[in-house]
Amino acid sequence: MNVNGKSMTMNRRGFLGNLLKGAACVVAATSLPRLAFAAWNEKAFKAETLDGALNSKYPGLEIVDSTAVKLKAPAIAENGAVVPVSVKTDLPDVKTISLFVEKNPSPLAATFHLTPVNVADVSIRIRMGETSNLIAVVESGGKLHRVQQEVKVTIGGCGG
Amino acid sequence: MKIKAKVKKEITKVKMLIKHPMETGRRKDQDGNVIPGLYITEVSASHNGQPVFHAEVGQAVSKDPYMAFSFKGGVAGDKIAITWIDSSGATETGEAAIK
Amino acid sequence: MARLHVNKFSLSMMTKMSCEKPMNKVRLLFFIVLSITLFSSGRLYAGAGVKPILEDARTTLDKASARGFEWTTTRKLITDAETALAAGDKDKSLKLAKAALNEAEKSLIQANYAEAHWQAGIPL
Amino acid sequence: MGLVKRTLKIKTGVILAGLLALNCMASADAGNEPGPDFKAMVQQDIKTFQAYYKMRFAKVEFAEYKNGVYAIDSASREQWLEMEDFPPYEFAVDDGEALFETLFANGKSYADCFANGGDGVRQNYPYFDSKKGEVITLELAINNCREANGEKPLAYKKGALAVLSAYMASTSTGSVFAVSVPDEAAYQAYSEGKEFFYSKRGQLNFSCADCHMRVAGQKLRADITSPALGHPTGFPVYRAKWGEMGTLHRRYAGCNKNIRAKPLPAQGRAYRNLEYFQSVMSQGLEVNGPSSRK
Repeated sequence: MNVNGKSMTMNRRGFLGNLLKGAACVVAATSLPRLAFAAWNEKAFKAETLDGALNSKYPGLEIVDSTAVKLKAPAIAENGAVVPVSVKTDLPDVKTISLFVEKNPSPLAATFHLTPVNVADVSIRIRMGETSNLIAVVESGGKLHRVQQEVKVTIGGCGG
Repeated sequence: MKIKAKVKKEITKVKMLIKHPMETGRRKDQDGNVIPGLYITEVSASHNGQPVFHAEVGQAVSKDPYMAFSFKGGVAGDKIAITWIDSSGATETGEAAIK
Repeated sequence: MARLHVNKFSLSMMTKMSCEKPMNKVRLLFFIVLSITLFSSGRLYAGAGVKPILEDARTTLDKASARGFEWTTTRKLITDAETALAAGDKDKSLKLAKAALNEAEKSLIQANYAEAHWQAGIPL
Repeated sequence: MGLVKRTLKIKTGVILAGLLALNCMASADAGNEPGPDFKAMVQQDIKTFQAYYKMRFAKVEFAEYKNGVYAIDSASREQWLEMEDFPPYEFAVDDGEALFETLFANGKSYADCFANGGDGVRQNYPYFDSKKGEVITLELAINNCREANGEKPLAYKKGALAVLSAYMASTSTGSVFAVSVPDEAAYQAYSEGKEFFYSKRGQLNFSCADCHMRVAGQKLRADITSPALGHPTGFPVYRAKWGEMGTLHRRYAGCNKNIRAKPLPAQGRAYRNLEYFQSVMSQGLEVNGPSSRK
């Protein structure tokens, strides 16, 4: 336990250093290309429960469990800091795909808005604070098609 | 930012890797002070100037975010442009040609 | 958990000592010298003040450290003992100082043991 | 007690004298006959070391050991492959290249310090420098180069040095490690590394071999431990845990902390000799750095 506590402090320090480095490399573009940034759904991203996030993101939409949505994520995450996740579906007219981590402080991780030219196949690397259900919902035909999987996050290994 | 775009059987797969700390605003430094949140909120992509992808993301995205998406209609040599904006309003745009 | 490991450690050394009947002379000597050192230091400090124990802990630890065998936990025990002493908590500081000396001695034993027996650690 | 001690002293004296005599006889012999065949001894070590893993993991191809724990842990391998598909260290390689090509204040560059301009040389490190009488790792060579050109040395565990090392490793991908033990002094350094590897240390009383040979592939707390065979091949690495690049010696330090042993200095003699031993044991494997780890 001791060991783990120590390495976590080290990690924080590392992250702080990176924060500074990261901030330095961000280029403030003066002339933005014409790529519209739709309003970021702050309410949904700041919701602290899965239901709260779902309701803020998709108010009034019916949720059905679906086998047509393929969620690919590890059963045991190597490191909760980087969990590779992919969502794929053959459902028609997909409007959005959202990913939720039930036990994260803010469950909504990402929403992908698709256009008619997109193929519904997205990947992202996310953080998971602890073992939790990972939920993917696909918005198609006025419904939310849901699939979920548990991802185990182990803490306290030998990764010094 | 790094972008890899490849077309195969009429489907173009675009992968991106963005250099960003993705600070959640929940962590503390060694002195116990909260490190202020700084994370990407949105990422948009265009193909020859036409929007092909838009993502809203939160603090749960890993440091140095990776994302990938696919679309139809791209051919080798076409231009892919990707722009992100973070919670401080900073943005970056990267470009790559489809291979 | 830490305790458990340390106990296993001393246990394994004891079994080593008792099981290997034709113990070679050098090895025997090595353990006799060691046990005398340990025994005597234990005797010396029974009922004595904290400072000499701390002093001994520090010297012993420095010896282990010079050979690359310092444990991450020992210096903290010494510092904590000093803090407790400064705060006037004699019982606590004595307990911590003894723990520090114990660890320092074990790390030195470990260094000696490694030097003499590291080859026994090669599997096959 | 005093009596016991005195008797002991006498005993010690006798034994020491005996040992000394033996030693003298041995060195006298060495004068006439050819010394021990260090190269053959090292080759024998390599053979037994690699055979151990063959015995433990019969189904794992030898070449796979360049992939660290992912050679033997299929569950985490899949996630690792996802990472390697677009690995975060690609930034480090670019940054390292830019640094590598930046001239020193005196107008010279890193390329001037290395064979072949530093392109594709990772597999030759570490090597034993017979003139200096010490092991030279790639990271040490980079700093030696800086100092020879009037620049300040870089910190050894992360940052600029790690990205420079990452870039240089990337130019050697696929090259087979060519680390040898040329002479007696080198054998001495190799032996020190070997002794470190097999010595138990720390409050938990573990040796490198305990975790990375005997229980390699098994769960130690929450993690599956990696095989020691191939340990140096993938470094430097981008670790998810660190969120950045780190060198092999940074990992050594972390490993030592885990067993509650106070880490030794990065690029100090002990860790360099350990790297030397580990690299010799990994003979025949390809350079696979930089790479990503959990």
